[in-house]
Amino acid sequence: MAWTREEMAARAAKELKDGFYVNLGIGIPTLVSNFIPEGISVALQSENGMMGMGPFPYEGEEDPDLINAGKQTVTELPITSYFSSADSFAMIRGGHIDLSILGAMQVAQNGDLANWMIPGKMVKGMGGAMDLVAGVKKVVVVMEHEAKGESKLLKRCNLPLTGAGVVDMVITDLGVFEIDRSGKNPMKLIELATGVTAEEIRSKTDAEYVSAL
Amino acid sequence: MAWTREEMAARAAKELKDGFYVNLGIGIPTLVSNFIPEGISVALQSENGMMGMGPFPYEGEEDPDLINAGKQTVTELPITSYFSSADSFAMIRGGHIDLSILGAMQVAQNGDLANWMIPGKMVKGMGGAMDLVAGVKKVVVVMEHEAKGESKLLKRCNLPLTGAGVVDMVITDLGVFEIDRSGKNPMKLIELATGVTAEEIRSKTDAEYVSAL
Amino acid sequence: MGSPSSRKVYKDAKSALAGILKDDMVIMAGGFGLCGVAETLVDAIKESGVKGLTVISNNAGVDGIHLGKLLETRQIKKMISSYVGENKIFAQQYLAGELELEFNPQGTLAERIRAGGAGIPAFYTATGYGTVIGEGKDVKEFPDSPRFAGRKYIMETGLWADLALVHAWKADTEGNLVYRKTARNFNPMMATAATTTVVEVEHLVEAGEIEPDQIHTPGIYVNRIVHSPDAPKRIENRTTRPRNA
Amino acid sequence: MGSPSSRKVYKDAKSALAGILKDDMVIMAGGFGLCGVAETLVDAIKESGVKGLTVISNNAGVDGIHLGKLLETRQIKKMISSYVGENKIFAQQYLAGELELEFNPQGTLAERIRAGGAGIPAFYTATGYGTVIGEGKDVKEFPDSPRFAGRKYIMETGLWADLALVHAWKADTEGNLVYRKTARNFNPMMATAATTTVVEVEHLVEAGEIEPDQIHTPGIYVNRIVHSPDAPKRIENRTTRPRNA
Repeated sequence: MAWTREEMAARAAKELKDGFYVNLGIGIPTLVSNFIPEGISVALQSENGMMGMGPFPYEGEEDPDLINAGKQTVTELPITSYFSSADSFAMIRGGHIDLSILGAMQVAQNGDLANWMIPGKMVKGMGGAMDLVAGVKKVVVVMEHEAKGESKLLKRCNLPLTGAGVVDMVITDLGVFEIDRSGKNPMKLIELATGVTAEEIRSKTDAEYVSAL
Repeated sequence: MAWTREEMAARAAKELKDGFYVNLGIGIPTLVSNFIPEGISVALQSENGMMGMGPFPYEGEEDPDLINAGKQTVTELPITSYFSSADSFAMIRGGHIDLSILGAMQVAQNGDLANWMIPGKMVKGMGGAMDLVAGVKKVVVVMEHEAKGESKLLKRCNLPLTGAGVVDMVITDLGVFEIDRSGKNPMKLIELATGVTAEEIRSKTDAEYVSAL
Repeated sequence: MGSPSSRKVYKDAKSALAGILKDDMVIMAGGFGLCGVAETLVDAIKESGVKGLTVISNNAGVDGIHLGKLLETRQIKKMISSYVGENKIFAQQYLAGELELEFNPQGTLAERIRAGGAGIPAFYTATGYGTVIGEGKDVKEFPDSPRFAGRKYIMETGLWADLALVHAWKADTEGNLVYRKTARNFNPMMATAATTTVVEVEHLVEAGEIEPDQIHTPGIYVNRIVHSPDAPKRIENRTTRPRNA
Repeated sequence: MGSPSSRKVYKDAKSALAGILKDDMVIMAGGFGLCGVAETLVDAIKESGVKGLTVISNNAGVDGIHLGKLLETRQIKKMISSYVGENKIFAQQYLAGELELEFNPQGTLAERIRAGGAGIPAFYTATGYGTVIGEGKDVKEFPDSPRFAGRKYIMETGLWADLALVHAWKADTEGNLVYRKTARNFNPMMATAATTTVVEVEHLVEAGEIEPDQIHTPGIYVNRIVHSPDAPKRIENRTTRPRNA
């Protein structure tokens, strides 16, 4: 037993607070927008130059001038504004976005994050990921706990980093961890996924952490 | 005999070329806009955030939201655009303005310019002058040749500098000088004002220069 | 005002500044001369009596108007400006050693604010190199740059304030802003470079009523909005030309 | 077109690029994916046969479209980009060592272009510190900054090109530009950071027909304009939702 992708997204959505400005990465993070709690209003930023991103358009209403960072057609909302890529990353780098939720290949117990390249494979590029993890106030990673039977939560990342000491929280299919970027406190396990035991997580995690259940 | 303020402004206007984007300082430089040659179209920048500055408004049509860098009411033209101070000085610092015409207290033969402070007197500030002289492609100074019987064209400025090696041309009431900012060539006297002799200029100039009349 | 974002709208300048003001804070004040200044917010700061302020503003107001009011009451400890020529009280306090003053070239000031808001701790500029402004600052050359080789540049740092006072022509309830003509000036950068940004607006509309391509400042930068349709708009140097007969 | 500025208007992409193109030049190409790209200008570059190009562009087009065309003809020597995922020819040429590639984080790329246009030879950013992007770059701390103390920053340099290719929604004959929605992206900065800026526009109007407060790029940055009302606008990932019955 463990969380499904949707359950992981729903858990991530609990990190949203009313009035937050949020950037969601590709994959499971995109699903988070389906689980925004009742009474909570957030604005979604798309780093290609849009604040206040709306849902996909109805068929026939796609606009080639209106896409998100995944190059998907989207729509605008009453709160929407557009700006240049320089202004968009000024917003990101400047610490104005409250929360970024993104996927990862590896996260280390000190908050290091790797999600952009695997040596020996063709590298597509980091896009805006390095800017987001370096600039956004709170960075939440949503990922599977293991890949091919190997823990993705590590003592140290062995893949090239996207950012050093940048992750505040990791939500996996098995549970939720908090990381203190400053390094003053160890990584903490704060929550178990449905039907998962603390022992199961301990056995599947390479990183060192303390339990705060 | 020498040039009047208007004649100095008219001489400075000959440096304008069709299509130029130009910033004019306060004082005699402002008069230059009255002498723009026939068939020449230039756009005037105001560093508080406007390209394409028009003339003063008709009485009763003043707009408190529409002023120039001297805080005077002005008007807009069909070519006008507005932008922030950051964008305005990005334009200036980035080398996009073709020509700046401004006044000076002192100019040295190496292109050093002093026009913003006199030690011991209350200093009002440099405003945008340091940015303009550092950033604009060509800098033309228009000033009286002497102040209280002392040459303002010097071997070295003794007032605090606005910019080091920034002046390309000096137009005084007595004549016109060219300066090679790179320092490879000496300052050159290239023109005499009406009724002024080379000897008169020589006797009234502290700076070293060669004649290229 | 039923939209979720209308929580950003405050009923007056005093309430919009409530809980924010404290002695010795750093405040950015938009405007160029008296054009595009948030005068009703400055009035509320005067009334609050907060003191020891460091104020980042291109100019220092004129006597009895805008920042001139805070100089009269000696609430300002230090100004960071490019030009302070229109203010006698300023000169008096400065010459008496009662007021600190840091001059920045106007473009450097604008860029320092923009940098602070954009997460850029420092940048290089040729402005001020070889002058007193460059003294004591890091100097760097860029010999490999096709554009920037052959000159020397000084390092200038990004600015950040506790509070930014912004004047805009129009806001929607989300805080999206539009400025008018040269009243834009320093306002857009200052809106991005402070822990709290409070905006005085002439016109307040519902979210969705401003064309999203025409928004100058996205609402993310705006924390509090006051609708001040009667905020004074003054002309410092009224210059006109005669009508042809 | 009787205004003095109509000299900026060229009849087609070929004539707008005449006299500018040369082998081994540096070109900036606006757009994000295929959104807001100046495809008619790229077509004209392809036809010209100019080669050895260094292209600064967030993406590298897709196979057979936009920059993908210049990859097919091997006119590009080097790309400076943040993401090149949609291009098989790119991958082939890169893996064969025929194409140089410099990855920049997207925000660093955007800011390097903005800096180049703004006369800023270099700036500091936390982006990429501690990663391969930071290797070999100057590192600096700002312990005295209330905003920036406690982290490490790397120095990134300003970019400048011989030619910028820009796509805008609307231009007037002075070259004042307006972009539409997310087609704005990299276009405004690139317009400021090249010796010559050539713009493909969907709509061309007389000077004075665009509200001056709504101009995104002032005409000073624009050297040549081509009116291309039929320039292709493509959708890379068409995503829709069902209508409720």
